Order: sequence, then C-alpha cells, then structure tokens
Amino acid sequence: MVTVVSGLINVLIIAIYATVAMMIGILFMGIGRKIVARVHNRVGPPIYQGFIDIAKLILKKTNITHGWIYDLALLFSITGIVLTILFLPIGGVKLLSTEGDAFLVLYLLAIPALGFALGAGASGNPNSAIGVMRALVMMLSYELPFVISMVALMIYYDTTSIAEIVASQYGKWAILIPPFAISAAVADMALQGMLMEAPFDIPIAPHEIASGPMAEFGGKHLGSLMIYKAGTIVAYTTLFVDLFLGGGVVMKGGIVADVVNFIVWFILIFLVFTLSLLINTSFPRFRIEQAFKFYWKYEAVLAIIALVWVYWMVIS
Amino acid sequence: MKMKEYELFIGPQHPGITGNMMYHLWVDGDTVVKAECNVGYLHRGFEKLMESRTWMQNIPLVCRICVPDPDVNEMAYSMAVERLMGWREEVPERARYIRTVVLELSRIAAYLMGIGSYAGALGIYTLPQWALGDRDYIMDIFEQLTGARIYHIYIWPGGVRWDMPADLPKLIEKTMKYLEKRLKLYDDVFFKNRIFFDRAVDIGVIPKEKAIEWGVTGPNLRASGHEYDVRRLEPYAAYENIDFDVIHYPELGKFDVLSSGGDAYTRMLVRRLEIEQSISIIRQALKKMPSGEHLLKHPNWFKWEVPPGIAYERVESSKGEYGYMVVSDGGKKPVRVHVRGPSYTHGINVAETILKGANIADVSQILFSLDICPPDIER
Amino acid sequence: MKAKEIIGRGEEVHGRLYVKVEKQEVRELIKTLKENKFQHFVMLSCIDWIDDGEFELVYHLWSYEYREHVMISTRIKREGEEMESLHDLFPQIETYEREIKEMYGVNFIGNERLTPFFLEGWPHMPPMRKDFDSKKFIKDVFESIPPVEDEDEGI
Amino acid sequence: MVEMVFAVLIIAFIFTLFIKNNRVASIISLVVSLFPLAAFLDWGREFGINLISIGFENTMNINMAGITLHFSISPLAWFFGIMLFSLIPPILLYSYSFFSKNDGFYPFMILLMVSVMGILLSSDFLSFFLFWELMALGIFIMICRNGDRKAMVRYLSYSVLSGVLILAGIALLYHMNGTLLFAEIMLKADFETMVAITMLIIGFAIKAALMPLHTWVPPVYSTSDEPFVAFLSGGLSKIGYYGMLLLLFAMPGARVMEAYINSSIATYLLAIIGSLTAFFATFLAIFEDDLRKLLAYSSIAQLGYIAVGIGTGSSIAMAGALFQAFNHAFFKATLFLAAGSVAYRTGKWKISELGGVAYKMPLTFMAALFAIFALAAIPITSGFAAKWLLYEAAIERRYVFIAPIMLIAGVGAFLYSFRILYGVFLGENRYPDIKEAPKPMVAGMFLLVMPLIIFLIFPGYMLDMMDSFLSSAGLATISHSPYVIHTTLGNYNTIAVIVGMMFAMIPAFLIYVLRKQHLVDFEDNFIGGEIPSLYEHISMHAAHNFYKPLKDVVMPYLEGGATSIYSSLYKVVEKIADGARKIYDGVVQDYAIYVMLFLLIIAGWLLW
Amino acid sequence: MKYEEWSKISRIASKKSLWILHFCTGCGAIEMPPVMTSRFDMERFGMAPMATPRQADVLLITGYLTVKTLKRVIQVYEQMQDPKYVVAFGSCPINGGMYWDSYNTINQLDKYLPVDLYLAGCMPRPEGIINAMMELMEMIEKGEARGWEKYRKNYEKYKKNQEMAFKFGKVEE
Repeated sequence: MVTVVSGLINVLIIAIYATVAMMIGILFMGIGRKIVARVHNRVGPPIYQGFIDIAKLILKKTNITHGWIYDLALLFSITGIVLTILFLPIGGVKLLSTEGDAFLVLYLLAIPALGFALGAGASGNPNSAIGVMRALVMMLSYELPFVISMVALMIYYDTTSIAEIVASQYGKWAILIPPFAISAAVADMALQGMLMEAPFDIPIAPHEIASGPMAEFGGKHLGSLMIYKAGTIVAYTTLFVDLFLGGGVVMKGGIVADVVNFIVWFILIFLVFTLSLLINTSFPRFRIEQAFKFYWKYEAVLAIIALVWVYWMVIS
Repeated sequence: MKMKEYELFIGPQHPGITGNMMYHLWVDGDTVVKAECNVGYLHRGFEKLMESRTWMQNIPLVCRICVPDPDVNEMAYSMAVERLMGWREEVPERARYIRTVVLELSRIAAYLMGIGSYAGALGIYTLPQWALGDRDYIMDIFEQLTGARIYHIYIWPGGVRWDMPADLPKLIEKTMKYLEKRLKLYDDVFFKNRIFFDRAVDIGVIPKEKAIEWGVTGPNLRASGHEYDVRRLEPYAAYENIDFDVIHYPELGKFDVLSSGGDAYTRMLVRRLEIEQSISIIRQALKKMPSGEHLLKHPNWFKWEVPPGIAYERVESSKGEYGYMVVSDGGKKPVRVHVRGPSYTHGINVAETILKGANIADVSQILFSLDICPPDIER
Repeated sequence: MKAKEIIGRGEEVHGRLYVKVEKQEVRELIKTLKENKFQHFVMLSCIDWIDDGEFELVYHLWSYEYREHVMISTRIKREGEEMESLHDLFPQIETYEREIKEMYGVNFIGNERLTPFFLEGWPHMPPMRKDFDSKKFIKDVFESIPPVEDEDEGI
Repeated sequence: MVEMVFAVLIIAFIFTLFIKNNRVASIISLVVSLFPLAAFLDWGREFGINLISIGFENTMNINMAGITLHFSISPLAWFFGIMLFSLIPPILLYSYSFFSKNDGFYPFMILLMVSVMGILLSSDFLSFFLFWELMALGIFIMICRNGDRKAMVRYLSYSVLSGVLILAGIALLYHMNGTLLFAEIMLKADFETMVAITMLIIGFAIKAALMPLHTWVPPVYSTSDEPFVAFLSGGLSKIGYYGMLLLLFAMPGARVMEAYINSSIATYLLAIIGSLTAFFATFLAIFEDDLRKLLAYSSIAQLGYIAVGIGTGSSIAMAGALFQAFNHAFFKATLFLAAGSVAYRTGKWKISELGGVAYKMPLTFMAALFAIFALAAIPITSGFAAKWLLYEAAIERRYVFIAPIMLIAGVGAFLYSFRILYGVFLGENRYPDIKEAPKPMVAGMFLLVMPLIIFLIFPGYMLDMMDSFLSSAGLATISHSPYVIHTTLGNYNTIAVIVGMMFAMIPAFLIYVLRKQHLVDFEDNFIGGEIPSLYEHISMHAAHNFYKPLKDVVMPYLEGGATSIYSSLYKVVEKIADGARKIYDGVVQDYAIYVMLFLLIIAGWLLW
Repeated sequence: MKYEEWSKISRIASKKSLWILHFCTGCGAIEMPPVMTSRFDMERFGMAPMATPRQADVLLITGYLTVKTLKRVIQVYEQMQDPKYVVAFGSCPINGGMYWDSYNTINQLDKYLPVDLYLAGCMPRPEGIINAMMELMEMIEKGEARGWEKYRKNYEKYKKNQEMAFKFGKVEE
C-alpha cells in the first residue's frame, strides 16, 4: 500500500514537473518574441502570447488532414518532446532520468523530428520536403560537434547517465574545467541549430520555402507543433544546462533545496535561451551546405581539441 | 511524366516574392533548372485607362504604377507632357529643385524598403524592422510636404503642386542626420556581416558584357560595372547643377570588393551607398534652392489640349530607368501612354536567365536584389 | 545627331530621332544601330491609329555613349498583317512582343512564346485596341453579377 | 537426428529441382524449412531456453573415405541458427506470390539452408570449409539466375579470394596444431597464429562486406531477386561474423584470445574499420537513387556496427553486436521484401520514379515503416537497444574515436530512412492505379516484423539468448531483467520509456480525438497560392537528388572510395602485366639472355 | 453551424491572435510593412504575418483585385481553416475605386467573397489599418465576424459569381 501511494506521488510529481516544463516552454516563446521585439525597437506581444496562439490553433473550427500518416506528426511531436523532458533531470530532480541515459535522450529527440518529417512528407508539399531535407541535414551537421562534446563529458565523468553527470558536477560545473569551456561553446552553437534560430533557421526559412515543413500544417496540427517547439526550447536548453552548468544544482537535500535549484535552473535556461535569441537577431541565415561546413569544419575541430584534451586528462 | 524535376511556385502568395507575381521553377534537388515568370496578377490596364482620361486626370493614376517609388512616375509623365507642350525650358527653377528633393527622398524610401526586404530574404529580421521604421520618417516629410504618405500627386506638368513650406528643410535635415546615424548601424548589423558575404557573393550574376544588351538599368547596371546613370547622362530636374557620385562597381567606398561584380552582393551595396549620395543631393538641393514661382500657369484642365507629337522621357528610379512614351494627336486625352518600367526587363527576361542554375535558397534573394516591382511590369 | 549619321535618315522630334521605315527594314536598321553602340533596347511600343486603320510599332533604342534616343517607327495594317519577330537581337523584345500580341493582337512571326501574358482566359477582343469599349465591357461583365444576399440573417 | 534434417533438406532439394509449379515448390520448401527451425528451437534446451521440446539429438559424425566430419551445436551456432532459420519461412511464404514459376529459386534456397546448417553445426574446420564453399556456390547460382555480369564477376572474384584466404588460414592452423577439430586447436599469441587469424578474418570480412571489401554487395543486391537478397542481406551476411566470433571467442581453445583482444591493436583496428564502414556506407546510402542499392549500402553500414562490437570485445559490446545482428536480419529482410513488393506492383526501382505508394499499399508501408523505425533506432524499438549497447561499450572502453563516428552514422540513418519513406511511400501520389501486394507477401513481411516487436518490449529475452554464449566465451554476462538492461555506465528501461510514452501521449491523443478534422485531397496543397488545375500536370515529388546540397559538399571526399582504389590497383596491375608482356618480344636471342640471367641469379644465390 | 457552438474562449483566443496571410494583392500592401515594423508594431496585438494559408486567420485584400488574382485569392481563402476573416483595404474592393472602368479588375469584392470588414481610403494609413484590426477584434469577440459561415452557407451562389468573373461573362455560351 505504501509503495503504491509513494509510487503515485512520484508519478504526480513527474507529471507536475513535465507540465510545468511545457508551460515554461510556451512562456519562453512569448518572452522570446518580446526580447526579439525589443531588439527590433518594438513593443512586442504580451509574454503570454504563446498560450493564446496555441489555444487559438487548437480551438480552430476546421482542421484539415492529409491522412493518418500526416496525423502521426501531431502524435509524435507532443509525445516525443514530453518524453524527452521526462528523461532529463530538471533542477536536480531526476524524474525518469535514472531509467535512461544521454544516448536515449539524443534518440528520443529524434522521435518528434521523424514524426514531423513523416507528416510533412505525407502532405506531399514540395516545400515541406525541402524543409525536411534541410532539417535532417542540419541534424547531421550539428550532431557531430554536439556528440563529440558529449562523449568528452561521458569519458571525463565515466558515465553516460545525465543524472550522474549532473550529480558529479555538484560544486564544480563542467564549464569551469578548461576543455569543457571549449565544449560548451561548441555545444552552444549546436544548440543554435537545434533550436532552429538564425543563422541556422534554414529548415523553416519562410522566404525560401514558405516555412518549409510547416507549410501544410494548420489548426490543431500546427498547435501541437508549437507545443513541440515550446518543448524543444526547454529540452535543449535543459540538456545544455545539465551537461555543462551542473543542471542548476546549487543545494542538496530538502524541499527548500529543490525550490532553489528549480529557480536556478529556470534562470540558467533563460540565460541560455536569451543568448541564442540575441545571436538569432544579429545574423542572416546560412545556406544549408554552409551550415554543414561550419559545423563539420570549425565546430568539429574545436570539439575534437576539447575531446583530446579531456582524454589526455583522463589517461594521465 | 517528368520524374527528375519537381515544380515550385514562388508566388503569387509567398513571402519570398517582391509583390504579387509568380515564378514557376523547375527544380532538380535544390537547383533551379528552368524558371518562368508569370505576371498579370496586378494588371489594371493603366494604359487603357489613361487613354480615357484627360491629361490632368492621369496624374493621380500614374503614381500608382510603382507603389514603393511613386514619384518617378509623376515626374516622367510630367516631363513628357512638358516636352509636348514645349515647356521644357520654362519650368520654374524652384520647382526643379523641389522635384529633385522629392525624387531623392522617394529614392531613399524605396532603397530602405529594398534593403530591408532583401535582408528579410536573407533571414535577418532586425534590419527590415529598423529600415522600414526609419522609412516612416521620410513618409512623415512627404506628409508635411504633400499631404499624403504614399501617393503624393505632387509633381505636375509645369512644376509642383504646392510650394515647399519654409520650415520643412529643417525637418529634412534632421531626418537626414538621423538616417546617417542609422546607416552606420545597418552596416554593423548587415552590410559588414560575414554571413551576408558568404550568402550573397557571386549569386545571381549579371555579367558586365551582357548587362546592357539584356536591358538592365539603374543600380543593377551600375553593380555590373557600368557607370551609367540617367541623372548624369540626360539630366532632368536640377541634377545638372548638383554634384554627386555615380556609385558603380568596383568603387564600393568603404566596403570590400569581394566579388567580380554584378551579383546580389554588389547590387545591395550599390543601393546602400546611393542612399548616402541621395542624402548629399538633398542637402545640396536644399542649399541651392532659389525662391520664386513653383508652377507654370495651367490652361483650363478640362479644355487642355496638348499639341500632337510623340515624346519619350526617362528618369532614374530606384529600380532603374523609368520611361514614359506619350503620344498626342492634339486632343484632350492622350492617344497612347506607354510606360517602360525597369522591372519589365529585370523581372522577366533577366530574372529568368539568372535564376537558371541558382539554388532555391538563393532564388528569393536574387529577386529581392534585383528589386523587382511587379506593378510596373504589368501596369 | 550621331544616329542620323549612322543610318542617314530620320527627323528630330522633341529631341529624339524619329525614323519612319517600312517593316522589312526594321531588322537591318536595328542591327546597324546595335553594332554602332546603340546597345540599350528601351522598349517596343504599339500605337493604335484606328482612323488610319494601322498599328504603329515603335522600337526605342538608346546609346549610353552618344546619349541619344532613337525611335524606329513602322506601320502595319490593323487587320491581317503580321510583323517579324526580332527577339534574337535583344532578348527582352520577346516579352514586349508577347504583350503586344495579347493587348493588340499583332502576330509576330518567329516568336514561339506568344502565350497569354497578363490576362488569363481572356475570351474577348484584345483590350488595348481602340475599338474595345471598356465601359460597356464593365457593364456587361462585372456589373451584371448579382450580389450574394444572405436570406436568413442578412449579415 | 541431425542426419534426418539434412536428409529431408537434400531430398527436398532434389525434389524441387524438378517441380515447375511455383506454388507447390513454395509450399514444399516452406514446410521443409520448418524442420531446421524446429531443430534449433528444440536445441535451445541445451542453453536454458525452453521453447519447444521434440528431442532432437545435436551431434553427428560422418565418415567419408577415411575423413570424419564432426557436427555439434554450440551456443553461438544456436543463436545464429535461430536467427537465420526463423528468417527463412516468411521469405518462402513471400515467394509464394512473388515468383510466377519455379526456375531454381527454391532448390537453391534449400541448398543454402543445408550449407548454413552445416556451417553452424560443424565443429571442425574441414566440414566448416566444405559447407562454406557450398554456401558460396549456392549464392553464386542464385546470382547467376538473373545473369548480371558485373554482379557475377564481382561476387565470384571476392568469393574465390575469401575461399583462398580461409583455406590458407585453416592450413596454417592445421600446420601448427595438427588437428582440424575446433576443440583441439590451441591459438597462441605468436606470429603464425596471428597471420592465420588475420587471413581468416579477412576471408570472413568479405562475406560480411566490411569496407573496403564491400564492393561486391551493391551490384549483387541490386540485381538479384528480392526474396533471395532479403536472405542474403539479413541472413547469409551474418555468417561472416559467425566465423569471426567462432574464431575469436567461441573456439574452446581460444582463451589466449582474451590477451589478444585486450592488448592488440588489431581488434581496435577491426572496431575502427567497422565504425568507418558504418560511417561511409551510410553516406553512400544517403545519396543513392536506386532503392536496392540504397538498402545494400544500408546493410553494409548496419553490418559495420557488428564489427565494432566484435572489435570492442567487451561483454556489452558483444551483446550489442549480436543484438544488432539479430535486428538487422529482420528489419533489413523486411525492407528488401517491401522494396520487392513495391517493385512487384510498380515495376520501378529508382526512388525518384516512385512516390505515393503508401496510399495504395498501406500494409506494405506499415511493415516498412516499422522496419525503418528499427533501422533508425528510434527508442523503444529493439534497434535502439542494440545500438545503445554498442554506444555504451564504446564509451566504457573510452573509444573516443569510434563512439562519435557510430553516433553520426546513426544520425545518417535517419537521412536515408526518410528518403525511403518520402521518396517511395509518401509524397505525390504517382501510382493511383496500383493495388496492395498479394496477401502471402504481406503476411511474410509482417511475420518478419513480429520478432522486432517482441524484443521491443523485452530486450532482456534477447540477452537471455546470448547468456550462454557470453559465459562460454569467458565474458561477464550483462545484468538484466526482461525489460531493463543495466551496464556499468547507465540503464535502459523499456517499461519506463513505454509508460512515459503512454503518459506523454495523453495530451497529444486528447488534441487528436477532441478536435474534429477532415481529409483533404492531395491536390489541395499550398503551392505558393497557385491553382493546380490551371496546369496540365504539376510534378511535386522532390525525390531526385534529394540531398543535393549535402552531396555537393561530401561527394568530393567520398569519390576516392573503395571502387576507385580497386580500379587504380587494377590499372597498376594492368601496367605491370603490360610491361611484363613486353618481355616476350619474340626474339630468340632475348629469351636466351633471360635464361642466362636466371641461371646466373640461381647460381649466385646457391654460391652465396 | 450555430453561433452558440463558437464558444467564448475560442472567440477570445481567436481575437488575441490574428495571424495574417502574407499576400499582397494590390498597392495597399505597401502600408503593411510599416504596420508590422517598429513604428506601428502590430505584433503587440498578437498579430503576425504567416507564410501559408493553412496557418493564417485573416486574409487581407490589400487593394484592387484583378481577375487573375481573384482566382488565387479564392484558392487561398478556401485553403484557410475556419474561423477565417476577410478584411478589404481601400476603395477598390468596395466599388472599384480608381479602376472602376478597368477591364481586368473586379469592382465589388463581396460578390465573390464574404468580407467581414471594409477599410476605406486610398490608401488607408497604418493607423487606419490598426484601427480596423481592433474593430475586427471587437467583432470577433461579439461573434459578428462570421463571413466564413456565410461563405459556407451560400457556397453555390459565390461559386457561380466567381465562375462568371473568371470567364469574363462568357459563362452561358
């Protein structure tokens, strides 16, 4: 009986955390638009605009579909991103992250992307197809430096579990160790690609391919894609914070520590997100092959330097 | 069934198009194999309408032919009518200077819009926001001068509609100062941005040898390396008394000459540098502006008959050479008004040629760098 | 005027050289001018002289070197007469010919792209002809279409 | 009882040779193929897996002309046997509709079964080699059926090379040990043994299509019949890895190999070659337009992962490699069969010529979709568990070079998977008149998908099947329950993922169910605001040259690939031969001088 | 479709987040960039330009419509998902404006599409556009902007009118 109750409480906590994380993601979309608007010399929308937009899209009267494969995008996008968030420690709270590790998270992030790609493919719109092609090539591009940075961390901390990486960073964040400062810089640029912010907003370039994979999405499908987008903001920034900034853990034990850690985590992901927005506002868009070259030439070399450095540190 | 290529439609409803027109692209992978321009979405039959309106009634009509840069239409039409009336030498000196100021202000506004939309096509949305916000200050000047933001109906055969208010030069000078300050910011954000070089250099090249034969004019021609400007070659308004540089490749001022000319990069830099020239022209014109009449005395508008003849007048617009051929048989209405819009050649033949082999990521930036204005193609 | 020296005819009309020629001579003339630095083809206009029963085709050329504008004018009959296409001399002539074909119904032999240009599915007389009465056309076509009334609520 | 299975198979082989009717032959071979499967399932009792109980014996000795061939079951052979023989019945079921007449497919499938059974059960090198060559012959005949010269020549030359190397390796081992029995061979860490092992590994690597020995695979896969290619790629290619595992881990005398594995750079080299194979073959697959060649390169890439596992050599890696082998057998066979059914209905192989097949062949699409999920290692599919184990192993051994390469190859798999999905199945509906594949074909594909679904939820069962091999090879077994795998570095809990997925799906499902939607036509697509009906036909399928931007960047580096190495090698050999030919210039005096020179050299050598 | 089905919350959400289709049908489009950008900034009301009709709520007819464009506008309008609104700019869609005697522009838009809001002027100023948008928002909240319902209800009539315009009056022959 006790185990059942405690299990239910755990499930509840996890559910609350996931919901709050998604809410934060949607809020961040509004805040992001506000920040961008300030850079543009504008007032910008209210910060709760994301909620209104999603509500409107989901409450649309008609929703067109292109068949069941197209609907998979809707199911996969929300499922995949919520699942990813469940497997990431948030502010030191482990949720499900002991049940899977960084590789699982990397691959979980592919679920919504693949669903999205399937939906775009099923719509039969050539713009969508090009957009998906670009998104996949972008994925191939930014994964290399990111994965190398992640392998460096795994080798250094001798674990693949994100929860343990976070735990080992207590008191000393990875970014403070010199090689990981390089890795973090590399991973931050990879983050730029993951969040599809300029100069890597190639897959959704509206001027080139009319918002690419999203060209056929509207109504509830687009609404779920926006939820997915909100989730990616939280998931990727949290991944970055967990890997390099100690997951925002500054205190241990007790409910107070949880609250403090949560606040620190929130501030950290906000800072990471703001940084990516500021880069976004000051760069034009790359062409896809330029982005590929950028990641595989410059970023990958930096990441390898950091990796070799770490390897040498571990060996000696 | 063609298996290798697929078709893409850039327009009529597409963010990557400069208005309401369409490019039908056949694409293999991501390379354009063939491009076809399809226009007519904005065809209102201006030339037919003008034949059924009197000489003066046409003035409000012509400015609607090119929306971003409307004053050149009024100017060219007025010049052609003046030519037929024999007023060419009689237009008051003050009117000439006011016309110069108006045309240059309108040029700056059009360039700001062109640069802004081009930057938008490259994916940096900060510059369009700034540039279009700043363009609005020029709209304010127009509003004070003419009473309208877009369609001014200000330049008339024989002069300008109203005299320039006495305190306007001060406002113009203030705006120009502000713009100069802002241009530096634009440079930092966009024109000196590494990714702009990477994206735009050697994209959509109009070769120097071909440029004239293809009918390329204006900033696009100058970007290809020809130092030709209608303001210099066949001066109108007060341009003969004003000192300005004809910006052309490879003299790109403070910017690096990275390409071999004629590409999107050079075209945008030429436009960017011409804004500074326009500012200088406006300052000179305001300084040299004499006092006096601003308009010749008109005959009764309803009975106005223009002597028979054929006249062609050209002006330099922000997009290229704007020409009006006006034919009169001595009646109250023109027999024929034919408008030569610069986009007619840029948008159809030139674009179809240089889009071939382009990457689809670059289609939009090539179109924006040509600064195509669909309404002046189809009128 | 330099252009007059090159082709040896024409008269000055409002500061421009205006040359009246037969339609067979146009090609030769434009070719000569093109070879002599009149390299900018400005435009091709068509004027409907309905009283004479003729169309006037005006080829405008400009030289950046001499700063001169030449108009080569030729007249063809309104009905049944065709013109040779000159799109091989300047590529943009193709488009002007397309427009004139659509707006006046003048056929240009040798131009393979005389497809509908501005108008789509136009079933009537070419609209730029003087005998096309656009006011009557508006009345017949657009004004005869009834407005859509909503019986129930009258929104 | 092994004899009985062999006898049944051989009788069936002879019988089916004379049957012209495709359906009869198919049913006969289908029934026959259940015998070895049943035998292998039964032998599971030996290794603690009770599936069925019939009571087959598992050893056999044959005396032939004074030579004894020894057969017995080993844990490794059992694992591979289960894998291969459960692959065959669905393929034969599929063939029921695929072929129109029996022109040699069935008898030689049965022959291949005989040879595979022989290879797996043999416990001495002589019988191993005999059946190995029988298999090579069987494959060759299968390739000859379609008569593509390039494929035949490529396969034959590689096969001969492989046979010669294996024979030489066996001869060396025999020379050192004086016996051919696996149980009696002692592998020592000396130079001769290393040479022998290297020869054998290269010989096996040819079958396993490791780069740069893979060039026979694309032509063979792209010209043979799909059911056969499904078996070749899914099943027979693993036999090469069976050989490697046998040699390096399963041989009773192979204890010495532990030292070899842990110290030598050679196995690290194998892992690197494996990862590079995965990497480059993935890139080649991304740009391939022929569906079968794409799948061929994909096979090469996926097989590369197994080599990484074997080269890494830890127990996690070994488990990953075997898991990957098992998964690959089923998803790749499914994909080849799906490709076969698409071609059966449309007659097209080029991805750029296909499109929209899923709308008319939804069942084929579903089977292919699931196989592709497993191929792309989407979590909770068993494909993910396998790759996860391999990644863990690479990190555990601190293979900093291999881990990122494998991960990037894994991402690359998404790219070509999407090409298959979009280019073949989705996009523009180009074939509105086709029908779903015949029922036996669909049933075959779905039967192949079944094991993937079982191991999706319970990857632990797969590890159970490996346990006896791992402990017999002297490796630690991996701690696991049916649905959790624990390694020293991290955990993978399928139930957590599945339950999490259920929870995560609730909001999505609510949105999906609560808001009504209506289906629109394919024609009703946003194409820049244009109206499709105004145009004759708008081609909207962007499948040709799909990854062109990537190709433009990467292809210059890939072009110096294996094929060009071989062609330059060929040119060098040709030049040498050409030079050598000049020696024979037809002048008698010259020949006399050559003879003199030769004698002088001999004399000099003797006198030295 | 009944008015009651359109609940309060969806009306408020719809009002606060009007996504505008990026379609410049005429010269009024020149005043859209200033409205979008820093001086007038329509984003503070939750309005944003969208690339494709599937995503958009508001179709702006920014000026005169030629017959060729009308076809595309209708295609795009039908691709938009309910609830959707049409706002017509300037004098031209009301009665033809300057181009009342042009052979290629339709003079009265609401014969072909249900227009929720007209915005007079040639051309309307950015302040006017924002004012019109606020008006539209109020109409949405009150449930008055129901052109999409009208279009569904009178689909046959609209189709017939459109067909007549497309054929330039030659529909009977």
